[in-house]
Amino acid sequence: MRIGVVRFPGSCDEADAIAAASAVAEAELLWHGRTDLDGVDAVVVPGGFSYGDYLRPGAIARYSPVMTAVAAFAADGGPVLGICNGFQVLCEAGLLPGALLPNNSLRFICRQVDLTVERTTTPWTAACEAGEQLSIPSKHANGRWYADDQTLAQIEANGQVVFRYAPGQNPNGSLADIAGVCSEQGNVVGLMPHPEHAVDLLTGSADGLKLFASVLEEGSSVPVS
Amino acid sequence: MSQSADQIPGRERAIELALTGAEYDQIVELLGREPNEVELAMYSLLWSEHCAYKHSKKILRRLPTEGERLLLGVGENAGAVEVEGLAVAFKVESHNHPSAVEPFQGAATGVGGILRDVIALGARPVAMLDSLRFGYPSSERSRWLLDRAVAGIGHYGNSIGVPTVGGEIHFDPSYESNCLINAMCVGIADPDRLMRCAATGIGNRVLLIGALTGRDGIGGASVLASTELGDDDADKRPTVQIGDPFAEKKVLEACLELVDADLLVALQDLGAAGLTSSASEMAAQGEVGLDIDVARVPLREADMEPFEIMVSESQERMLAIVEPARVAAVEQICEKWELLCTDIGEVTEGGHMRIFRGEEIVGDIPVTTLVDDCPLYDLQPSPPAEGLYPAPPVELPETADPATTLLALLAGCNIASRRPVFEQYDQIVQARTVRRPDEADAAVLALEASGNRRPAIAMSIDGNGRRVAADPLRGSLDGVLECAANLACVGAEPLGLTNCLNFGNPEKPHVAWQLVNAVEGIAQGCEALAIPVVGGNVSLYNEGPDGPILPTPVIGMVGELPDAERCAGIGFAKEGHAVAVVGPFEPSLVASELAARRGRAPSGSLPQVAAELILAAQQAVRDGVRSGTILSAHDISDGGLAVTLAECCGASGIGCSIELDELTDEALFGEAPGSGFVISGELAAIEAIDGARVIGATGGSSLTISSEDGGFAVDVEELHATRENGLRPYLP
Amino acid sequence: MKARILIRPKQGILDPQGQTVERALPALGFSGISEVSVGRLVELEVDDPAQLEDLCERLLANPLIEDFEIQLPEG
Amino acid sequence: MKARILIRPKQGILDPQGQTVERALPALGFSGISEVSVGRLVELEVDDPAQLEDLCERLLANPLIEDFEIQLPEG
Ligand SMILES: Nc1ncnc2c1ncn2[C@@H]1O[C@H](COP(=O)(O)OP(=O)(O)O)[C@@H](O)[C@H]1O
Ligand SMILES: [Mg+2]
Repeated sequence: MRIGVVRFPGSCDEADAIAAASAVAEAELLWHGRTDLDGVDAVVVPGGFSYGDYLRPGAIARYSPVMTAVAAFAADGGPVLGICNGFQVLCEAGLLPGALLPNNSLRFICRQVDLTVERTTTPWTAACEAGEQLSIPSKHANGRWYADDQTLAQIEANGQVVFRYAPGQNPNGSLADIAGVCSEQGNVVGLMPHPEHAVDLLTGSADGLKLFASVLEEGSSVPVS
Repeated sequence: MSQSADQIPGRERAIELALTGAEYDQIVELLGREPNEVELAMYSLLWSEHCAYKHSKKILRRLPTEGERLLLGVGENAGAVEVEGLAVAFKVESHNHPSAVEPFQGAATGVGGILRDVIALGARPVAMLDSLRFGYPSSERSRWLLDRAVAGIGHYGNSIGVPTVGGEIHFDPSYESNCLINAMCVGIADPDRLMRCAATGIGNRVLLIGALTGRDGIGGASVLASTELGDDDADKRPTVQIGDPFAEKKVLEACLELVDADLLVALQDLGAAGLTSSASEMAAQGEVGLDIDVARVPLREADMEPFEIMVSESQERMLAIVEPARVAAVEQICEKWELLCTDIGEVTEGGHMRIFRGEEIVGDIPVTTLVDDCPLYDLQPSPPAEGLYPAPPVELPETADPATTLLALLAGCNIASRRPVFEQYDQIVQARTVRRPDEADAAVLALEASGNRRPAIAMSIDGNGRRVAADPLRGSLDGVLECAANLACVGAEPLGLTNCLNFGNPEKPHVAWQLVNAVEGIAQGCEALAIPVVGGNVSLYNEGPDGPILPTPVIGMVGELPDAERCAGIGFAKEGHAVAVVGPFEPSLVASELAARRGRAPSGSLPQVAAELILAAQQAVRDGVRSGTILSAHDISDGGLAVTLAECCGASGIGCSIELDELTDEALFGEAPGSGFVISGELAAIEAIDGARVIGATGGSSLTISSEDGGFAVDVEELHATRENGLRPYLP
Repeated sequence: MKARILIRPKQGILDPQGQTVERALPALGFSGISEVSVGRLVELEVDDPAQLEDLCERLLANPLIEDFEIQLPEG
Repeated sequence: MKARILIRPKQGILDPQGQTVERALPALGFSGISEVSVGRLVELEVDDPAQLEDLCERLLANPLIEDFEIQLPEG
């Protein structure tokens, strides 16, 4: 299994995503200018400040050549994980529902939060238990997930909510405490907190490893028909 | 020389540019003629306090700059020490005056500037720390400065992917009109690839990499950095520079790629005084000349004059010396990162800095006259006849009982948790952060991002202006020892320090006296610890209408520890552990936080404890932490023993019962930074530590402190909440 | 020609920036100000303004959360 | 009455947002667009528009680095 980690100008967490992915598989960087995915089996769109977050986070990066390839890969059922800025990019690209608005506090907030796993039938949560809590750091200024009422109802009904902030821990004002969602097919997952920063007890928690381990689980990378 | 004679600006213009008449005469003598506009602009900047260290260079010679582990020292863009076969580079720098004018951009570009100093070594920045000073937060202006400066630091550091892992903030009325914004950057490099700034190789090309050059900060270095801020601040405003962390991120990645590919001869950031200072420093270090063609510099505004191009302080630019055959390869990497890379000149023989506009020579200066010949001034130190600093307002009555006093201190702006600040910083990117803010006295970072994660570095930044005001020499010495104490608490051994000397107007005898003694104190601290000063920065003229700031030497220290899995935290590890004090701790209320709250000016004599005794205690703590016998360690600093114990309880949620000989103000709230620690662990192991005095045990849900005559208890949750919420109102 | 694009948060979406401004007003001595909303202003030189609609939809605004308005010089 | 305030980066001051957007355009297939600047748009209800100048200087804009323009409904 090879996991590709996209790198845009302004990406910051790509090296950490590579290190996290390397714990379970082979990992390589995918430069934003390339038009193919080098045959990888799964894609991580990492955190950071692609294009400085200028205009809107993810607004410019979503038009990188590599994102066309990521969209095609996603349409084929390939597993894609967007973390933080990567989540913003995937929402801007329309691969995930909703949008990410400035935190209610209008401040960047970096703190460890507990996430409840709401859905385990995705390639990135297959190794988790339903209802399990993961301790994972969250750090962003634009993480308030938003969708209109109808979309929200639909997403809840379809089981597209993958992670919620544990009660009382929503750091940004996201609707319904939503921390991460998936595509209708379930193969594209995005979340604001950073599982790649929770892969070693030495630095606080290893709970995030489960997301990367999930993609190895049998069947998880098989296209969902 | 083919320069238009009508451009001779003369002596008056020189004085407008903050040179003295005598300095102008000296320039004329050195050149053998009058300088033209371009040349005068260049002299005025390089001969400014900011660049030439006119008032501090002589005394800085007192600082020890040699050390066994030193790889790169004073004179380069940043210093570096060796750890486990890697180079750890670090430096602290101030951005005080720009931040007083526009705190968000001032602080942001301060971070950007110190990052570039570390990038210039070919090191990857792995951590930022910051040291901030403001007036009391009861002042609206101070709250605004705090809010915006913190946001600016976060904006830049977060966006560029460098964690901010530590720092400190103090509030004192003396900083009301002169806030201090000092930022420290730590980077890691391959020692064999460390870049120097010396331009060498006649015929090599000079490449300007990064952002377009605009009119940013023109005159900034001389106008902003070398004069006191007065009422006419508004006039200085157009010089505000905007930081673009996205551009710097690309500069960072491109430069590291260039260094990795071994394509560069030398590298240097553009900081204060822009191209002028970078180019002449590179030329001076390499003992060569440089030809620079300003017509080739890519501009943001079309109609810039040569002198403007030479002194522009546009951010996010680097200067590289490259062999002609490698220019194409350099250009290719810059293009990949969507960065401008422009060949603007070449390395020449003869030691002249020649500025061209196309074919026309618009300036020609012997490099040494720019860099080495600026007159250095002797200070006229003399102690002040009476206290320089007025008594602060009374906020806490002398009659308050100990529990009330303790809670008031914990809620106070100088002791309350900095969480509302550091939560605005990414503390964890790059996956090295083993100890985050508020978890331990020093930040701890794994040296390797992957692989063997045990070898680690620790870092801390510290300064205590009140104590330095009371006794510049001892206060500064204690400042160095306190920084080392922070490292000892996580089991780290100091390797080197960097410092930023933030003082008032050095031409005033009492400020000169503070400065000279502070440098002596730092030097003695270095000698005691046997570590060098690897670099630093000086920020003078921090004075407002009400007088100088507290003398504020800020110390940044880096140390090493063998095993990141054994670095104690502040919080008690377990119930039923013994709690002990280690060290020759002689608590005093002089210049303490309690004294300030009670409205006392910072004066009186500080305890003069022998440095050997302090170092022995630090060694005992370090050894105990490393061996795993000490499971929590916290140095006793602001607020004294009671506050330290409260923090140990709050960080863990575990209470403790303490028995002291007496419950005097000195015993509970007296300070002697660097010299005392609260530690905990198994009783037998703690008792075996040389010099440890067991004072109680952990357990329960309150902090109970008693003596024969009585005592008091406060609930741990209340202690914790009080400390956590102290700053919140100011950063909602 | 010079074009101006006004981008505003969609009705009904919480606008903490606008709220923060509103909350700060009384302390600064302002009264009688309400319904503050904060959006983005993009100005540019464009040869062919027919492209702008597309530019706004694809890049400058996010239709899920923002409305836009294109202003061209009169005449 | 409804008022609109346009806040833009001052002439000569670096506008990293505008620069970055401008550089991204060719890749999206847009051409003939230049001098992109990104600023802020504030809209509000105000009883007494005479206050607005002061409001902009003190709160809405940062006069060191931004210019502002107040637009009121005609008539
Ligand atoms: N307080 C100090 N202690 C030791 N070295 C210092 C101090 N202040 C400045 N220096 C050294 O003087 C040199 C010039 O400093 P500076 O002008 O700040 O460098 P740069 O232009 O690279 O930022 C540097 O090598 C710096 O480390
Ligand atoms: Mg430098």
